[in-house]
Amino acid sequence: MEKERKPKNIFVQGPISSEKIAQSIANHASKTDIGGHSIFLGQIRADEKPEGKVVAIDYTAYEEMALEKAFEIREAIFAKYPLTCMHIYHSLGEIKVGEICLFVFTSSKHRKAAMQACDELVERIKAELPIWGKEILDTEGHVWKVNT
Amino acid sequence: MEKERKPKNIFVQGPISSEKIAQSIANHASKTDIGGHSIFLGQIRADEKPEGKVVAIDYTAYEEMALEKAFEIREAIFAKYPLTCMHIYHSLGEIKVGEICLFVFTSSKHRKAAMQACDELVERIKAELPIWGKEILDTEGHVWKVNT
Amino acid sequence: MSNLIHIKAFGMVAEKIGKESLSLENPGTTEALKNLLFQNYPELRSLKFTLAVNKKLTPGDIELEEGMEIALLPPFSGG
Amino acid sequence: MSNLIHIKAFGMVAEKIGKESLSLENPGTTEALKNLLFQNYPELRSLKFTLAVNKKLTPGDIELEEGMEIALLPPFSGG
Repeated sequence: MEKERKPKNIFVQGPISSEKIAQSIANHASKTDIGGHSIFLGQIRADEKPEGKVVAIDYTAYEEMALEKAFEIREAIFAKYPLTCMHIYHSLGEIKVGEICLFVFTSSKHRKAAMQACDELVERIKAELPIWGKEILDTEGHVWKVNT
Repeated sequence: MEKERKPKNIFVQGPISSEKIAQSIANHASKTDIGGHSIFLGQIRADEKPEGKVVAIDYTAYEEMALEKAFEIREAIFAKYPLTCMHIYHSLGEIKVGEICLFVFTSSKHRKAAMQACDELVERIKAELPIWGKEILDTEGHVWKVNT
Repeated sequence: MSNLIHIKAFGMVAEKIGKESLSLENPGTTEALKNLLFQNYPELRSLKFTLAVNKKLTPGDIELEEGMEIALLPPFSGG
Repeated sequence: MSNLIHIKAFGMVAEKIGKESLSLENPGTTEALKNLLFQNYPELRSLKFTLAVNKKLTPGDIELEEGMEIALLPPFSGG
């Protein structure tokens, strides 16, 4: 079901629910050539900044460019690893502390490909997609998130 | 909630449901020092063997020894990586093709620790826990699973 | 004769210049555009940002043509 | 005087010998036990398995004491 190669939307308004994750996992029960799934979830952390404590992150993106780039990354990862499926979801808008903002999901016949592809996808998503996080503080102020 | 260190049961009778996975993820929304979750899921594959096609795997274990060893592995991984939480679930009994038989879940402040710990846990679980899979074939016969 | 280029601003850049889009008379190249922006919005000088032209990151100085979409991108921080 | 050791068998080993547990007069050491098992269950000779004594893998030859739990473990294949 993932083999047709066309850009697909990765953006979700608001947090990613655990029900959505469960549904996505359940959808793969019919793919009997899958032996392993690797999942990464990004969750909003209550970081302490000099200016205050993070209560939420407000995500914005240059959506058209991000989708083009995400498609390019998908193609590269599919070419590099023998994957059965790959799913990427990133939140837009305000995501509160404890909520999920990123969901990366790879599946393959043998576990190593799924795991390595998942790690690499997360790194590339953070480094290459034009997405910005504004960290909302409990002091009413904000700071711009910096990826390390 | 994971910091008390005592052996805990890792075994689940039958397949691991996507609802259980969702519940486990949702349980971490209150842990506001978590920035990343890494999850590995093992799924039963419809492998073609010379003797027939796999339709299920029947798992048995030397449970007391497996729980002692799992505890030892947990302690070692907690000592090696700065993790917030770690969960391991392995199925016993007959798990059908497409169903989930292994659920490994690690959480940490920064993503790398969760990812590396999850990978290492999966490797150690497969290599070191006294668990056996009997692959049930569509020909009514069976073969014993071999981990590579 | 009008020769406009369209500029989108994101994140901290949008915040600093107080708008998410603007149109400018084409200054000719990306380097000339940066100088024009620094003149109009001096607060941009202290920010790190890169330019995308028609949704692609542009290394070096690029010739600008009418109708191009230029984006001002502060360091990415998704995930 | 009885000096029994308790043996558990798993996976392919249990299948080959047709039982999941048995009690034997203590033959003294793990090596002696293996020889006794090979004598009683010649089909075990073709199988790869290791011994656990009181739930620990045992490298080398181990002295067996009454009441010990010995397990015959074919290669693990969890996950």
